[in-house]
Amino acid sequence: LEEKLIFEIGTPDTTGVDLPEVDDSAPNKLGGMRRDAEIGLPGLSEPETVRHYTRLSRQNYGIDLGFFPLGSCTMKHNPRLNEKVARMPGFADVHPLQPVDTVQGALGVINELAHWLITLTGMHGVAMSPKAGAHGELCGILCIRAALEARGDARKVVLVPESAHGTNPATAAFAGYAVEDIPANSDGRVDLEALKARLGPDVAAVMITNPNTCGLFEPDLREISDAVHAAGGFVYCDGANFNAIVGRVRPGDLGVDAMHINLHKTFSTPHGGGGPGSGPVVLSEALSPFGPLPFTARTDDGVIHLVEEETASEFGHTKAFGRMTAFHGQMGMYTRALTYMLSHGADGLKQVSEDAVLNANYILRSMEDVLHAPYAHSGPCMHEALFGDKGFAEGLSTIDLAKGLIDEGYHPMTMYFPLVVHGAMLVEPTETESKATIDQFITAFRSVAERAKAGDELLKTAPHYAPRSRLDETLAARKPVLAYVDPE
Amino acid sequence: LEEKLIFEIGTPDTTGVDLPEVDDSAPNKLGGMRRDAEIGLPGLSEPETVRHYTRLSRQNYGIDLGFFPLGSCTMKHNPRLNEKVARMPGFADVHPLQPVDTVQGALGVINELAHWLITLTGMHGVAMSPKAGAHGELCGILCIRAALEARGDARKVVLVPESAHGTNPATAAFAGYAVEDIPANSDGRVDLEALKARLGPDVAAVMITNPNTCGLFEPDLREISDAVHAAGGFVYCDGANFNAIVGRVRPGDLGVDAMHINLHKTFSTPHGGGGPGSGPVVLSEALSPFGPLPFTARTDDGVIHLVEEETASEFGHTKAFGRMTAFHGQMGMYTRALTYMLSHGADGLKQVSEDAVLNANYILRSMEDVLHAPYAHSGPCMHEALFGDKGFAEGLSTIDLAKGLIDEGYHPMTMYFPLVVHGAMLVEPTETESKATIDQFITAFRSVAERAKAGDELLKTAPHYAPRSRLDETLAARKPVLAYVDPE
Amino acid sequence: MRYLPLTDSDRSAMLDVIGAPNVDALFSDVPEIARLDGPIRDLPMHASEMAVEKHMRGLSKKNLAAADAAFFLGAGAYRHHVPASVDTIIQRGEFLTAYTPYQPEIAQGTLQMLFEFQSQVARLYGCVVANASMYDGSTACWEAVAMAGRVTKRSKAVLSGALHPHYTEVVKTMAKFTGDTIAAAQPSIQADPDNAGLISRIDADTSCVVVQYPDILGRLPDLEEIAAAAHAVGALLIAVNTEPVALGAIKSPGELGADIVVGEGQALGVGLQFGGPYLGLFAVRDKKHVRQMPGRLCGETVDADGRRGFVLTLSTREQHIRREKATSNICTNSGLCALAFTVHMTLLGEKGLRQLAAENHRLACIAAEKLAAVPGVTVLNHSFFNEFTILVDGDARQIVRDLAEDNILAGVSLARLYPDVEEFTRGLLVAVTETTSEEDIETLCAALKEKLS
Amino acid sequence: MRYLPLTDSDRSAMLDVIGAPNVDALFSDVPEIARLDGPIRDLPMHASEMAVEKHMRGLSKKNLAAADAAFFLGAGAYRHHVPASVDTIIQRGEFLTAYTPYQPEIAQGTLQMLFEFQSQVARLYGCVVANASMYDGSTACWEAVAMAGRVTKRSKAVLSGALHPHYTEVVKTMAKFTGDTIAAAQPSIQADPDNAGLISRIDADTSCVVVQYPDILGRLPDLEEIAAAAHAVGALLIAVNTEPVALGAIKSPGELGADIVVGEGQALGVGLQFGGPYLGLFAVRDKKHVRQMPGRLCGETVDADGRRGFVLTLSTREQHIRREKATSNICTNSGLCALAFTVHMTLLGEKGLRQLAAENHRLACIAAEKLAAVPGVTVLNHSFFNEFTILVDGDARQIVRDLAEDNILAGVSLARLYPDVEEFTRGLLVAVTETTSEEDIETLCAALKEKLS
Repeated sequence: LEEKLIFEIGTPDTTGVDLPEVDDSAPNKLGGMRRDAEIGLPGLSEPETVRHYTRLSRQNYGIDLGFFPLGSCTMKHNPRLNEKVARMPGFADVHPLQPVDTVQGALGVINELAHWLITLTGMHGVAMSPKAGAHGELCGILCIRAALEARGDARKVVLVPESAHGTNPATAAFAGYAVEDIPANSDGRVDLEALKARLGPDVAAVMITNPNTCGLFEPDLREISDAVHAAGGFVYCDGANFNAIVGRVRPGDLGVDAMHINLHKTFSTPHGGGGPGSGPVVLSEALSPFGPLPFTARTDDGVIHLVEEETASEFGHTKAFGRMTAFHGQMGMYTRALTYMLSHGADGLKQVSEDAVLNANYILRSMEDVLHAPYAHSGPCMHEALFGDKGFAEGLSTIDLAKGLIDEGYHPMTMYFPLVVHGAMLVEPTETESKATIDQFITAFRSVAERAKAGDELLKTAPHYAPRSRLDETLAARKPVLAYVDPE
Repeated sequence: LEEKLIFEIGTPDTTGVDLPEVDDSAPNKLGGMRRDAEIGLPGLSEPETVRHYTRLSRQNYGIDLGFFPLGSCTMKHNPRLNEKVARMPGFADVHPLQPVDTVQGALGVINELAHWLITLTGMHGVAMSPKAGAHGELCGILCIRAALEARGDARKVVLVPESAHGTNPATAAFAGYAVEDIPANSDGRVDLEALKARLGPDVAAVMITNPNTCGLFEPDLREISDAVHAAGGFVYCDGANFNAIVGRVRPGDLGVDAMHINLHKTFSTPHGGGGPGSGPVVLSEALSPFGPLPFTARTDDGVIHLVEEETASEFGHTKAFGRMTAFHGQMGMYTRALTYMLSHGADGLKQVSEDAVLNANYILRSMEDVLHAPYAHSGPCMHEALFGDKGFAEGLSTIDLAKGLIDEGYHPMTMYFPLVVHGAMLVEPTETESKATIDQFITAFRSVAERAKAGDELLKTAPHYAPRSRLDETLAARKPVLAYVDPE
Repeated sequence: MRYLPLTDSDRSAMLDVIGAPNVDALFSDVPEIARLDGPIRDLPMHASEMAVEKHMRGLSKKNLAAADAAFFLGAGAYRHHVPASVDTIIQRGEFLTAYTPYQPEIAQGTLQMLFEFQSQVARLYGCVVANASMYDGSTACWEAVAMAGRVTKRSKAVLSGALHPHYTEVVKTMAKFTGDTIAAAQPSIQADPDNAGLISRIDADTSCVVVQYPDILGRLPDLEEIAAAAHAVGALLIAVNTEPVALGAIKSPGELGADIVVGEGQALGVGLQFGGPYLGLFAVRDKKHVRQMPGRLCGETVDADGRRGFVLTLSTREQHIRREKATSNICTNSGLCALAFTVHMTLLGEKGLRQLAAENHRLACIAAEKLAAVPGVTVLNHSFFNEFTILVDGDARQIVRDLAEDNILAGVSLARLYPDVEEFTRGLLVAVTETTSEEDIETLCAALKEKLS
Repeated sequence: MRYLPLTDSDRSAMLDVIGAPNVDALFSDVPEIARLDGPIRDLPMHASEMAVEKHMRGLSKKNLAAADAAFFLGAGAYRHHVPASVDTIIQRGEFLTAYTPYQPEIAQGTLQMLFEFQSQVARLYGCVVANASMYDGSTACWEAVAMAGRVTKRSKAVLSGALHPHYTEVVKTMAKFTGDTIAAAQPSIQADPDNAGLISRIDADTSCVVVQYPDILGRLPDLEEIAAAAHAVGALLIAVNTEPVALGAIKSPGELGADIVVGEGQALGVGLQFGGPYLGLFAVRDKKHVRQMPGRLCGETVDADGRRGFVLTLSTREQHIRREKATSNICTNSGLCALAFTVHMTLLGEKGLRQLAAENHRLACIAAEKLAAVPGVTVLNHSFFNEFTILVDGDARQIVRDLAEDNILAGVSLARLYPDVEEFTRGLLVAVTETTSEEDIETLCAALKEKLS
């Protein structure tokens, strides 16, 4: 199962393409910058290339291979129709700066997707261009800052629940804010009274996740929003968990001012081993004027328009806080997400959240007698079930259970997140898993949990049946080897 | 690694498509044949389907995963450009009976491919429609029979070398001929004198493979052809081994009258786990008039035409022996093969056969000190190297070595074929393997061969690292279970 | 050369090991007369992927793709929507680039898939055993006739006049060489299949009766009646089906008494592809006939550790073991097409197949009704599934050609199938599937109306 | 619903286990005000794959695909031929449907690929370490500016006037919020880059100088001179490259003294895609800067059995560990695009990349020469790789629109990029790659000739 590196099997003289030989004597217009030195890039013939990467792929786990119960990550089935559509020449083979008359269909996709996003969330506008969820968070916070600055209000603090995703405080800090924690109550939800007590003229925004990272709906969000608005601040909602409520609950109805939507979580664009993502941000009426270009907004006649630099004044979108990226954003993800939305429709998306929540509660109730479920008493969970490592034998922790699950043929759940639960295990089944799959997973999960409680030492060295045993992450960080170095 | 059957995980009520519900009360025109009984076909949702077949695929070995040294099968790299081209709408989404004005490009592909086949083989015409190599053999033999019948000649015997592929005698028998063996000489080639002695007025044809199944070129083929022709018979050449000589030797120059060409061997269309194949048959001037419809032939102006039933008389192709299949043959394979030919060109195809032969000789000479190589003394081999099991320890045979290779990560070579060598092992590396791959294979092959000679008992139960251990083929044949039966 | 990994230095090093001065020396067995001194003339030199793709795209664009037309062709090849996931799966290298599963330990993917395929086909056909596929429907039909000869030891096959003419032609061609007698006929242009005429041709020498269902004109013959007549004289009934989707709406041939059921599986998963590669289906109703079947069979067994597994089995019927005594010379199946069929069928399931069939029939009924209302058009059929015959006041063949210029592919004219039969000039086969929109139907009707007025 | 495996009976059984009467009960925490009584209005209901595909195909056909035009657009996004095998590999489910490799034991495929990617990018850029990719070139550019601030503890960035205006805009936007000072300028329309003017803006407060290479007008600035000036005051040189193919023909930024090299990797493997997803490349020349880098890094290590393996490492820089003290809030890379880049680069190898670059330059030289001969056209550049600026006698923007009607996509007008700058009206960026045929060049010249006469 060890596959060499391309640097070990390829040579700079080998190539898997057929191009004309270089004529070094040809005149050039390179202005004296012509490269002489070797670059050191190995090449492989096409058969070698295909085999190398095919073999490498087989050391990966993916949704296509099995259940992927990663909490907060919504690893659902990626329909292949989406891939087919994204490759249609009219989407894949068009340049972002073609004359707009030649890309009406592409702009139509953006507008149609914007319509879906705005309608599903009950919001007013949407900034389409953010490249990923964290980029969207930044966009949302910058909208808030721009709105505050526009009214001459220099608030300095953003409140973030302690269970928030790491991107939330990082984003707020990046945007120049001081970050303060909001505690959770014993139910695993935001402590409403503590929050209200902290509100004041220095608080620019509250960043909240709903459903929250404990997998629970925040029933007080409307009341929180009202309080934040009354105190002159804005409410940012982390949309990572939108899959739990899509089609059933509109965040706009809860007073949210800005929310990013991970198209790769809720709307089935593939994770691709870590990206690309796409994080459009829906905005309330108060924030919409500040959204960056390009921006999509509904005009009074109900039509949705894409606004770029040159048309900003035409559409009255003159307060845009700037531009977050070159070009129009993640077109390839838009086509996939829109394809998915059209496939499901409003009725299907409602079924999506219902089945996702049903699957999660089924796991919660099937596991709570063997694993500590800290908020099981708080009522139904949403789309993910949270467990802790209380009761494990001495010396065994969540990571050992996780690696044990690998040996059972599963990708582990999310580990040690959220931070508010000791040895947290966050399990999100999504709606695209069958009952049979979940039943098998529960059997395996229970078995490994029992072993963790019984102190099975074999777990400490798991996985035993994976392409690699546990990797030395400390060594990797202590003596970083980040690029291939030719042997002497 | 055990994956259940769809019958065990699906139900007739589940479906992975979205279609309107059936309205049983709607009027129908089914004339009383409407189905009432359940069919018993299980369905799966799309995520389950993709996962099921993805998991199943991982229990397969393919060229994309590793070296596939199957003698006589030419398992070479399958370029993905071929796949892309075959899926172009103008090829994939056209009906065989569309008006010919609407399929000029598709007919163009057939004519262009026919031109390549005729030119590469130095022949006169080509019957494109045979669906696979064996179908092509049949086509060739039927051409011969038709030509003989046309001159009122009722010859009854076809001569076949004892080393021939099993399809050769089966084909001749199917076409109504008595089959007689021709012996091989000690060099592994056809015994020219024995052959000449057997020729006579009852011999319709000689079926010969060149390079032959021992991997050797038949240097006397021209002399054989002349003798057969002089005796009033025809020469059929099995084209399975054309990869050894493509671009370097034209069978037409050796007096061949008919030869099928396995597009999936020489011209890189994928084997697909056992098909589809494609076996066009090139024909000499003497046989061309008898080729089945549709037929492709060169007219005096050098242009190549597709001749169908309705245009047969226009082109003077009135002696066609009939039709071997519906429609025009394996279009999807034609596009792939033509794409491959255009990629390589005349120069590249010459390099193909040279590298294929070079690789095979390299293996032959790297192995002959450990494995019995019965014809190593006969000079260079062509594209495949032949070994026998002489010298193996008692109780170990070729199959044990083969299964041992599986544990080393390789698909085994061809076993027990040709029949003329005891415990034959036929190794065909093809031109698409790198020296590094072949060197690694030689190391593994030598090691397993040494173990077979030393009597390593572990080989008898190999493979140990495959998805399954040895399967009980006797049980399968004695109590055949050929379809899933629902449990009581 | 992008597909050739050897470098010049590799080649020299390997020649050194071999002990040959150059590559030409390895071809020393080739006689002078056949040695070429360079690349073969009259053929182009190698080309980049980009250049080849461009050339092939140019050829592709010279065809009118069905998606760009109002499309009504059938006659043995049907256009259905194939889910995108089917193509994803068949393009997995482990399926695409695998060999015939002769080494079952590392070929369970292909083998289990074939077992599922055989089981699906057997159930769809109302049979007990299906093989792992044949080249296509027409060759499967001939193999069935040959098999009936082996089973009954008789050599006269009676073919329905309404059997696809290409299939008839293939059977007649092959029989010329085996010496079998083929009693074929032309289809009778009438609203119902001519069962009586067919039955009257069956006699004590008959090995089999071959009937297409639905037939070439789209009609649905009552197989039960024919089965009874065939069985009465000890002959087998061979049913031929070219549209498997139909079997989601109509009774299976096995239920109705067919002994061997063969057909074309292209409609599910495979696509039109200008006629190939397609997928021959072959099944028998009685287990006792299994050992006379042609082609590959996959069977269940266990491995040395007792785990379930699958292997190719009963290969003593086949050419690589039996050589000239084999049941057929067939050596290949249509493996990748079988995979596509099975994945598509699994996505459909019984529910989806029935829905698909119902939708096809619903649209075909609409088309028949609307066409019947066009002056100059008569709908022939009393019964049909998704294809039927119309008679037009004029030369159907010319009408088809004319309408094609307006991107209407109106159907298959009977004259295209039977070029020599004068009386078929007015006949046109019209097929309608779920890919046909009601708008397409309107377009066809309007064009015919104009053409025939 | 084809993507939802639960059946109604599954749902009931599961509710029983949960002890809930119905699904609504699971949503009991949702306040009354936010409960919807049915599917959201104003949106369509679910649709079949066929229907959705048809709808999307309709939208796709409303665009003029580059393959159907004579195509000359660049300005930060380049059209190259991507070998078919690239797409085959990125569609493997194991790559496509994998998550971020946080569980390295079952993610070595992604991790080793990222290690290869990082190594390729580092070499291409003449650097020692590259990260596992960013969103795109423009955001990578901002991240580099922010990093230079962390390294130098200064907050003034000097941007070349010839930096892509979208990149400039992104940097200025982000800096508004962090309080950094951005000294930007407009490009000077002249044959050579204005190095002197740029150097004159560098001072002791400068954290970094940002220079594009080749620049937005296609010119090739001498980075060595700028590097010397930056280093003299303790500032970093950030080089920005938007066309990696160029680096097969010209010296790498690292060789020339750039401290941070960032760029857009879309040209290899990824395709145009109307602007995204693209691939941000980010590398540093000095290992000591590694811990200030943003984004994911993959590093080599060993497993418990001593086998080589790869992991994400140095994550103490990242948001999920450091939260508000992270080097960036970035949480994603552009993994699948990085895979496409790496596969394409592996197919090319050094030899192929140099050939590709040479072919691009050859065709661009032809285009420049032929365009220069068109009356009313002046070629601005003294130096260029595969893109250059021409000045036309007229409004370039209108000319671009007019030519598009004849399927000629003539280039990117400077007015599209700088809508407010009157003097750029005549400017047109023309990019030429290996996908441009000499016939396309003739077509463009002929059309311009006619338009300008």
